[in-house]
Amino acid sequence: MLSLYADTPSWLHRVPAGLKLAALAGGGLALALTTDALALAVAAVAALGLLASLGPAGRGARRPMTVTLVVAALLVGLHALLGTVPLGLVAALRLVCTTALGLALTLTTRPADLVEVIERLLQPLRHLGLDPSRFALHLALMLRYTEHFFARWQQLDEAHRLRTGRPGGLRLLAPLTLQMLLAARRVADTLHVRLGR
Amino acid sequence: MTAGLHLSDLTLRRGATPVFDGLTLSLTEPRIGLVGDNGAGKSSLLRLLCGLERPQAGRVTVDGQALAGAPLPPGRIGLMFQNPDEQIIFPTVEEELALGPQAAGASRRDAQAAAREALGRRGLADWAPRAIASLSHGQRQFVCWLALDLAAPRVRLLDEPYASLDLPGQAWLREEIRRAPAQVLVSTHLLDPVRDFARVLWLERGRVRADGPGAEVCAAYEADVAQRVAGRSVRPGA
Amino acid sequence: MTAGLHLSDLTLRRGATPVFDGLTLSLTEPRIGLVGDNGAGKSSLLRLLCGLERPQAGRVTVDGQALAGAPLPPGRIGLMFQNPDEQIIFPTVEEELALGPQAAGASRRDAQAAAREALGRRGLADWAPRAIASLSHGQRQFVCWLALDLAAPRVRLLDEPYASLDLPGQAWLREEIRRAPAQVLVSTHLLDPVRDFARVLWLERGRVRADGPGAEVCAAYEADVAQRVAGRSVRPGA
Amino acid sequence: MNNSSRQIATVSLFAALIAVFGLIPKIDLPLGVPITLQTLGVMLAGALLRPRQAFLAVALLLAAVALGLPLLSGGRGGPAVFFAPSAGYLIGWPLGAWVTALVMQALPTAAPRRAAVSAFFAAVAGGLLVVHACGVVGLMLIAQLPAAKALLGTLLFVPGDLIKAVVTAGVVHTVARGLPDWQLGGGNAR
Ligand SMILES: Nc1ncnc2c1ncn2[C@@H]1O[C@H](COP(=O)(O)OP(=O)(O)OP(=O)(O)O)[C@@H](O)[C@H]1O
Ligand SMILES: Nc1ncnc2c1ncn2[C@@H]1O[C@H](COP(=O)(O)OP(=O)(O)OP(=O)(O)O)[C@@H](O)[C@H]1O
Ligand SMILES: O=C(O)CCCC[C@@H]1SC[C@@H]2NC(=O)N[C@@H]21
Ligand SMILES: [Mg+2]
Ligand SMILES: [Mg+2]
Repeated sequence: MLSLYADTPSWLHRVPAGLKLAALAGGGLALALTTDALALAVAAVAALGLLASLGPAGRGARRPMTVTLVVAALLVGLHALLGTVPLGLVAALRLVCTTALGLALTLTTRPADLVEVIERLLQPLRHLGLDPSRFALHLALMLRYTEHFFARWQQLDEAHRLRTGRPGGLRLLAPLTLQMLLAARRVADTLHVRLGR
Repeated sequence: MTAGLHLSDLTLRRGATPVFDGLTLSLTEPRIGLVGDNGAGKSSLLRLLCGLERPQAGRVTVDGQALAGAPLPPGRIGLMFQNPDEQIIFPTVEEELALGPQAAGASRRDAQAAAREALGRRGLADWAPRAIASLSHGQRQFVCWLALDLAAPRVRLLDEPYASLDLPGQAWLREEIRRAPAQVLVSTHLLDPVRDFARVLWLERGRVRADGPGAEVCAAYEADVAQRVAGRSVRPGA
Repeated sequence: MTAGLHLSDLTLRRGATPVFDGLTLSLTEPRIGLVGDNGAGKSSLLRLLCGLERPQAGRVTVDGQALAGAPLPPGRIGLMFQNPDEQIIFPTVEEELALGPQAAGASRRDAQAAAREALGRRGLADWAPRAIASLSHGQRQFVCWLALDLAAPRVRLLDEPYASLDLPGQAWLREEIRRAPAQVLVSTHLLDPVRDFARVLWLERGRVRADGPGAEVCAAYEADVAQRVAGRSVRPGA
Repeated sequence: MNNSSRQIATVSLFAALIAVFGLIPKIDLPLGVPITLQTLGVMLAGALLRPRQAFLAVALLLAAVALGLPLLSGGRGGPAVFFAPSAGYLIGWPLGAWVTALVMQALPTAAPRRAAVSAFFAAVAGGLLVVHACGVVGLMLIAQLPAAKALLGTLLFVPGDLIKAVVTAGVVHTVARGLPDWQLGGGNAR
């Protein structure tokens, strides 16, 4: 499977996964509760600064981040038409923050480390009859697929641009879904052969 | 108990395509080659042997135990996929290699140590933290072999392992296969590495067209190809 | 105007890996081979030439026109990817093949008719409605070549096109390449198909180690490999 | 092929798909319930998976959200989202996916065109009607809206959700051609 994980070391690679996850969860909650555009603007600048501070390891974030910024601008524009600019501003800033933070996490954290943390967090659920390791495997795969989606979309778009001179855009949605179903099959095959699941 | 891999009276359809129809085979030799045209059924045969395809009729047994949907424990039989991107799950070399030992019950730490050790032994210690996506195609194929070697199954199925390897890499893999303490089945379009095998099967449209010592079968296959090419009756990958 | 492909003083890093450092090349011959170890930079060179990689320094020109990020119009230069699954976009063979003519302005109907015609000419009419996912690996590689051929760019870059083709398929592709009315660059680990090329480049860790007639360069590369294998200094895919 | 690995792989895939649609931003409406593309993911899960798998895929996503991962559109996550006015819709998602898959099983899927048409109706039944029914109940209970207002409010989403059902049909059409052995309505059996 494809991934965005950058092997160029950065300072954030050395921060423990648990800490990063806690920060992301805390940050996410704070962002969700804030409706103050100024505070969100400060947070957005900080989040983008965080990405920038990764140096070469942050390269993989450029494209998804550009897309996000464009979309955020469109969002504000849309709200301007509806006459609800403040609402749009808040939503756009929140989007920029959470995307930047999420990207910083995936670029610098190996999914295995992340899932280990969650598995530990869920240990108490064992008493309720839930199997934390199985749930963790689900989560791990889900996070891997999310990255794979992006990387795969980039690949498809690359092939489309090369072959037609145009970006693929929404036309790629159905092919991408198909590719992802195939990916799921392959992962199932691999789990079957390699883990005996 | 009949040791080795046995297929009896096997019928397999994949989607609308009939692949095998009443195939019976006993695979017990330590090294077996699999050659034949594109679409002949090489990958399908390997997938059957490790339980990834379920036949419509007939049975497959591994060391006397029937494969019936439920997978064998991973120490038993392993497959190196034709396309490395289909096999690789994890983003870094170390994690990818650690999967085998972990599945066998090792702790994460021990598994990763084993992975690093295996890399170090081959002069590739610096590969451990690398992102798989940053490796060239051939380099990813190495990772797949290493992952299989670390999982150390008793039967190893290799689906065109030589396809993207450079010449030194091909020599290296031949040597690794020679030394592997396991039964090895190799499907390949590159005939040299299987010419010295005691047994090679030539598949043609789901049937065994020839079965015998590597040198003989490879020569027969080459002669047939030469004839078809000369007669311009080459229809790609039918 | 300088016709052909020119790279001057090119520097490329991919992630943390330096690939080329000050590479200068003029590629004007109608058939050029590209050989070298895994990770030498063959795929990276081809990706540079069609604008998929952007160099950190230096410039690439195609027929005198600089490649600056934006891809050239598709009639100009085309790439057959090393991994067919990276190239293929659409669900069925017919739709996949129709993309090239469609991009060149043909209507959907005409494009699909052209696709069926191209298949029919090669005796593969029954492939048109098939799902790509139901083809074997080598069969998918054929589809990739056919798609490139239908798009008919003036420069064709082929990244290890022989890797999963069977022997008849290899002979068939050599013949197709021989006849193609285009400049063709082929990277390959299989040396025979490029031995008779007027020019072959041997890449080694991002540098041109040898550059000359196919027979000579291939022989030199093979001699070097033989020496390394004999000296056991084979470190896979360094 | 073993069911357990198939199940794990597909369930997590569709949870991821819904998460990815969350990256495409929502449009906030004054109602406190956003227009989001994530419902397209819910419909797709229903149209392409077996009922149980479809339900589990959406439930997995919601569990990850509850754990704090920011996977809802606009990057929201944490337990708080289950107490917002849109909570009814959220709870409706797994049910909607389940119903979509049930309807899909009952309709013909042999030819790609048929399958696409069936997918449209299944998506409308599960992904639209069921989700909106749950949503309206949520609006009444949590946002304290009177039934009439809640019904009127939910109508705002119908045009968008109908478009999503059409897209679902398109995707199913592609899958039916590209993966003829994907058992539509029967899920990921081979
Ligand atoms: N997923 C699939 N669904 C339906 N048919 C398939 C599928 N995969 C392969 N086939 C068909 O089954 C037959 C055997 O394919 P298989 O992949 O086993 O061939 P192969 O010998 O491995 O070929 P190659 O040398 O190209 O890898 C081919 O006719 C192919 O078209
Ligand atoms: N996406 C990537 N990100 C970072 N580094 C990469 C990437 N792809 C390749 N590399 C590195 O660039 C170098 C050249 O790789 P390239 O793929 O061009 O080699 P190649 O000659 O095509 O090898 P092969 O014969 O295995 O296909 C290698 O060291 C490889 O590890
Ligand atoms: O993100 C959330 O908090 C839940 C949003 C629920 C949105 C509902 S689902 C049905 C309807 N269609 C939309 O596009 N939005 C609403
Ligand atoms: Mg094969
Ligand atoms: Mg390459």
